[in-house]
Amino acid sequence: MSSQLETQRTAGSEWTPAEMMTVAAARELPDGATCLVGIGLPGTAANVARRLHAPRLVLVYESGTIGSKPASLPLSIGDGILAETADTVVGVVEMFNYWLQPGRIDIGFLGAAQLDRFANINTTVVGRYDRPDVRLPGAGGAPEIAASCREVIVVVRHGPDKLVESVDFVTSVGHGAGRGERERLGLRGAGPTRVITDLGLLAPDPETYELVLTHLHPGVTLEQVRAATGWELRVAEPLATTPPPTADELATVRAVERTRPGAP
Amino acid sequence: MSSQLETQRTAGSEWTPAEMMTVAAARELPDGATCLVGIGLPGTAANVARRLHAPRLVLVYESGTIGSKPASLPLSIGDGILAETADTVVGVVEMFNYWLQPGRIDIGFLGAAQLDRFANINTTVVGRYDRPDVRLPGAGGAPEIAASCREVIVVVRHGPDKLVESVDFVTSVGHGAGRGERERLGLRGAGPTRVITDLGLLAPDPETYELVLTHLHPGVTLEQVRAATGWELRVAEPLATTPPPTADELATVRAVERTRPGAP
Amino acid sequence: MGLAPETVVERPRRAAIVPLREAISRTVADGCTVALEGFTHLIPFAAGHELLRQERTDLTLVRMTPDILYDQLIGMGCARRLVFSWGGNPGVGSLYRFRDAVEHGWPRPLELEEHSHAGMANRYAAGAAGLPFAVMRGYAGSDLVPHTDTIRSVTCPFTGEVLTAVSALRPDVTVIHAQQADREGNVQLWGITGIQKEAVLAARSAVVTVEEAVDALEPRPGAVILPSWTIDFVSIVPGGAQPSYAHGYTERDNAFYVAWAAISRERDAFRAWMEAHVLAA
Amino acid sequence: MGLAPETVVERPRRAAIVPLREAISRTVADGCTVALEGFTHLIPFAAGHELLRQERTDLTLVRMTPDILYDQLIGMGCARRLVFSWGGNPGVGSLYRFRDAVEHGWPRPLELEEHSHAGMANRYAAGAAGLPFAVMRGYAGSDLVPHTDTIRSVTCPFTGEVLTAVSALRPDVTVIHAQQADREGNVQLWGITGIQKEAVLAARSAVVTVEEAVDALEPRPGAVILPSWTIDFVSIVPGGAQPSYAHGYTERDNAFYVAWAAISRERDAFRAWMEAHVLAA
Repeated sequence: MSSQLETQRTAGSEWTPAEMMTVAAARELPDGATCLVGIGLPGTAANVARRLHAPRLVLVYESGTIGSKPASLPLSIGDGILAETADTVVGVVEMFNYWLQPGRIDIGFLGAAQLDRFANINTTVVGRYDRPDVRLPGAGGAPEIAASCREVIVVVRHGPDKLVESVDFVTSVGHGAGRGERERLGLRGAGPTRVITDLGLLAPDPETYELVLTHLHPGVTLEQVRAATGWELRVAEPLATTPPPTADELATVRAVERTRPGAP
Repeated sequence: MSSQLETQRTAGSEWTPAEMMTVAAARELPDGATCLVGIGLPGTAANVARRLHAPRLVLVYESGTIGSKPASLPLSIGDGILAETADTVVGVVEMFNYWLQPGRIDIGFLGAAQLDRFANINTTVVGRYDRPDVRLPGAGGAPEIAASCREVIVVVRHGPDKLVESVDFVTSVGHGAGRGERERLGLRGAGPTRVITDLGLLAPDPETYELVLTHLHPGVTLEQVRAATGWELRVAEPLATTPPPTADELATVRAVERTRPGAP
Repeated sequence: MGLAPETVVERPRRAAIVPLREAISRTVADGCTVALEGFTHLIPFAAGHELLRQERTDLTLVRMTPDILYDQLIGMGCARRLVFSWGGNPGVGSLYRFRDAVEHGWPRPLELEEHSHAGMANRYAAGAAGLPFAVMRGYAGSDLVPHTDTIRSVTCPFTGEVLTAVSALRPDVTVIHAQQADREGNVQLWGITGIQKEAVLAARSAVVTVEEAVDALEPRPGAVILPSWTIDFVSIVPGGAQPSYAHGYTERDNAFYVAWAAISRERDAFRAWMEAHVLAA
Repeated sequence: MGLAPETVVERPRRAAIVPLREAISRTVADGCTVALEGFTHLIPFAAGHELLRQERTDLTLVRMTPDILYDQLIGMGCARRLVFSWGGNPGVGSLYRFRDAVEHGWPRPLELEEHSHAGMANRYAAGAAGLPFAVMRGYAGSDLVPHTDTIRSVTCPFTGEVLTAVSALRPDVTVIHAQQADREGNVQLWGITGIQKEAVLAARSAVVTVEEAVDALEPRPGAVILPSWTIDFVSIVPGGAQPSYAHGYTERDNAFYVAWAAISRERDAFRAWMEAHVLAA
C-alpha cells in the first residue's frame, strides 16, 4: 500500500511520502534534547534534525555511544562512526542501568513492526509466539526505552498490517489498555506522545490515550489514512495539515539519505 | 610491648621484629597469585614479595588498580603510582562487584587493630560502638575482602591489646565462633589461614578454627608470646622456629622501607 | 570451609596462547552453553566458524544480538537453544535461517529464551558479579514475561517497591574477539566495547581471538583491559571479526551484511555457500 | 502520566560554568545531604573549603573515605551526620577531629551511618541506576548490620539464596574535582576514578571543579567522561584538589597528610590553623 502510494504521490510531486515522514519526524526533536535512537527510520530522522534545527541534539545509541555526530548514516547502531564521533562510549550494562533506566533520556525514538490503537509496539512475532507466521527480530532495547525515556516518539509506515487494532505480541508497552495503565505498571516516562507515519501524525487522546489522527501530510486524504489503518480511526477536530517540507529540509533529507551504506 | 621488644631484639641482632614480620608475611605470597592488598603493613610485605620470589604477584588495591607495580611504597592505597603502574584501573563499583565479590582474588592481605582467637577482625571501635573509648577508621573494604578472597592472611603486631580473647566489634569475620560458622554465614572464601605477627606465626586449628601458635620467630620465647596474647594461647606440637631473614630478604625489606614517603 | 565451585570463578594463573583450533577444541563440547559476544563490533566470526568445522552440536547459544554468525550456526544445525534479545541483520532485516528454525523447525527446532537488551545485560552483569540474579526496572507489561521463566519479580526491602529480577547468566564458555593481546595474554579491546567484559567474567572459561600480538599493550581511550588471568586461551587471528570489524584494524563489510539476505534466503543455496566459504576453508 | 520526581533524575540541558562561590551557594543549603567524593585522588578540597567559608551547617556528609577534608568540616561543626565506610588519614592514622566528635561530641555530636566500601559503592550504583536498592554479598556476620538500618536482606527469586540489600544513596548535591572541562561543560577525569561517576549520576545536583578549561577534551586512557547535561555547575579551580592530587596536574602532598596529625590533635590549635589557612583565605 505504501509503495503504491509512493508512486502516486511521487508523480508530479517534489517529495515522496517517505521523505515527508522523515521531515515530520525530525521536526519533533528539539535542540539540546537527549535522544535514544532506535534502529532504522529513527536514525535517519535524528541525523536530519541534527543538521537542521537541532545541532546540539544528543544522539544516544543502545550500543553505548553517547553524543555521536556521524557525518554519514550508519547501517547498524554499532557502526564505528558512532563511536569515533561520540562524546563518550560506555558498555551496554552502564548504558541501560546508569543512562536509560533512571530516566535521563528525554526522547526514545522507536520504530515498530506493528503498532496498536494504544501505541503498544510489537517487534517480536506476527501470529502466535509459539508458532509464528513471521518471526521478527525481537525486543532489543525497546521495552526499557519505551518505559524509561521521558517521552517516546514512534515512526512507522502507514498500513493496515502495521497500524492494527491490537498487536499480536506486546513487546514494548505504549499506553497498554489506555488511561492509567502506565502508572499501574510503574512505567515512569510519559510513553508515546507522537506517532509519525508517511501519511500523517497521530497522538494519544489526553483522556483515553487512544491514538487519534491530528495531521494529514500535504496531498494525503483522510480516506487514504482510514484505508491504511487497522482500526476505526478517530480524527481530531480540527484536523490539521502538516506543513510541507521546506527546500532546506528536503535537501537535507536527500543529502543524509545519500550517505546511507549501499545508497545509489 | 612491641617497642620494648624492639629495643631488646635490636640490641645485638641484625634485624628488628618488624623486619622479621614483613619477611615472614612476604614469604606467604606465591608467585602469580592475585592479592588484594590492604592498608598498611600488607602493602610493604606485598611489595617485598614482588621484588623477591613473586615477580608475577598481581597486586590489586581496593582503589581500583589491578596489577600495580609501584617502584616506591605508596603512602595511601590511592597514590598515583598505583594507577600509573597498573595493568588496568577500574572504578570502585566494578572492583568490588566484578573482581572481589565473585572470588577471583586468591589472597586477601589484611591488617587489624584487634584480632581475636578465632581470627575475627576489629577495625571499628575500642569499647562500645555507641560510646567508644577509641574510634577507629572502620571497615573499608575488609568485610568483603575477608568474605570473598580464596584465603585471607592477617598481619598484626603482637600485643595483649591487639590479640584479644574476643574483639570489641566484629568488623570482618574470620572464623566467627569457630568450626562451620563461615558456611553458616555463606562466606565462600576459606577465611584467615595465617596470622603473621612480629613474634611468630599463628594458624587456625583444622578442627576448632581457634588460632594456634605454629612458629616462633628466631630469638623469641614462648613466654614473650603468651605475655603478648590476650587469651590462653594454644601451641602446636612441635612448635617450629621461623627461618631467619636471608641477607637478600633483609636487604629488600630495607630497600623497600626506604622508599616509603617520609622515610628517613 | 573452602570454595563453592558452583559460585566461585576458577581461572588459570594466565592465558595460554594457542592456535584457534586448539582453543575451541579444549573449551567447547557438544551441549555446552556458549556465548560468542559482541555488539555489532568485534563479532568473533572466525571462532564461530571453527565451531562449525569441529561440528559441535546441541549447543545453547547465548548472545544479546545474534546476527549473521548465529544465523550460520543455527542454519547448520549446531544450536538446540538460543538465549537472546535481538535477532536480526542490523540495518538490513531478517535472519532467514533463524526465522526458518523458529517458523518451520528447519534444520531442527530451536528453543528460545528471550529477553530485552537491558535484561540480558543485567544477567551477564550478575554472572560477572557472582550473584544469582540482578535487579532492574524492565519488562513491565511486556508479553515477554509469560514466555520467559528467567524473568521474575523482587520486592525492595526498604521501600516495598516491586521490581524486576533476572537470573544470572553463566556461560560454560565465552568467546570474544579483541584488537590486541600482549605476550602474557593480557587483552585490550576498544571502540564499542559492548558486553564483552561481563561476558568473559561471567563465563566458566573464556577464549579471546585477537587481531594482533604486541610486546606491550599501549592503553587506548575507552579501552577494556582483560588481564591474562581472567582468560583461558588467546588465539592470534587477524581479521577474525570479518565481516564485522575491529575498530582501528578492519572495516565493517556492510555490503556483505546486505548481501547475506540473498545468500541465506533459500536452504540449499545457504548450505552450498557455507560448504564453499566456511567448511571448506 | 509524567515523571515521578522522587525517582527520575532531572538535569539542565547543560552545565553552567560559574565561579566556585556561586556553584556552592546555588546548590548547597543548610541541612543538605552532600557528597564530596574522591578515593584518595581528586578530593574536592577547594569546594569543601568554600562550604566552610559560606558557613553551611547541619549537613549530612557522605563519602566512602572521609579524610582530612571531612576532618576539617566535622571539626568546624558543619556536619550533623556522616555516612561513610572508612574514616582515617590514609597511611598515617587517626582523624582526630572525627574521633573527637564521635568520642566526645565536640564541637557537636556526630550521627554515624556506617557501611563497608562494597556497600557504599553499591548504594551509589543503585542511586545512579534509579533503583531503590542494590543486591550484594556482604556484611555477613559483621557487627555493622545491627547498627546500620540501611543494610537488610533480600531473597533470590530463582535460587532462594538470601543475599544482602543496601538502600540507594541519592545525595542532594555531589561535588567532585576533575582534571578538565571543555567550553560546553563536558568533564573528563582520569587516573583513579573511584566512585565519582556514580556519585554524580546518583545526585539531585552536581558540581564539578576542574584543574583546567580546554577547547576540546582529548580522550585519555582510563578516563571517565561526564557529559555537560549530567552536571549543574562547573568551576575552574586549578589546584582545587590539594593536598590531594589531580593525576597529570598536581602531586599528592603526602608531607601535609603526615603533618595533619599534629595540626589537628588539639582543638584550639586546629581552630587556629583553620582560621589562618582556610577561613581567612
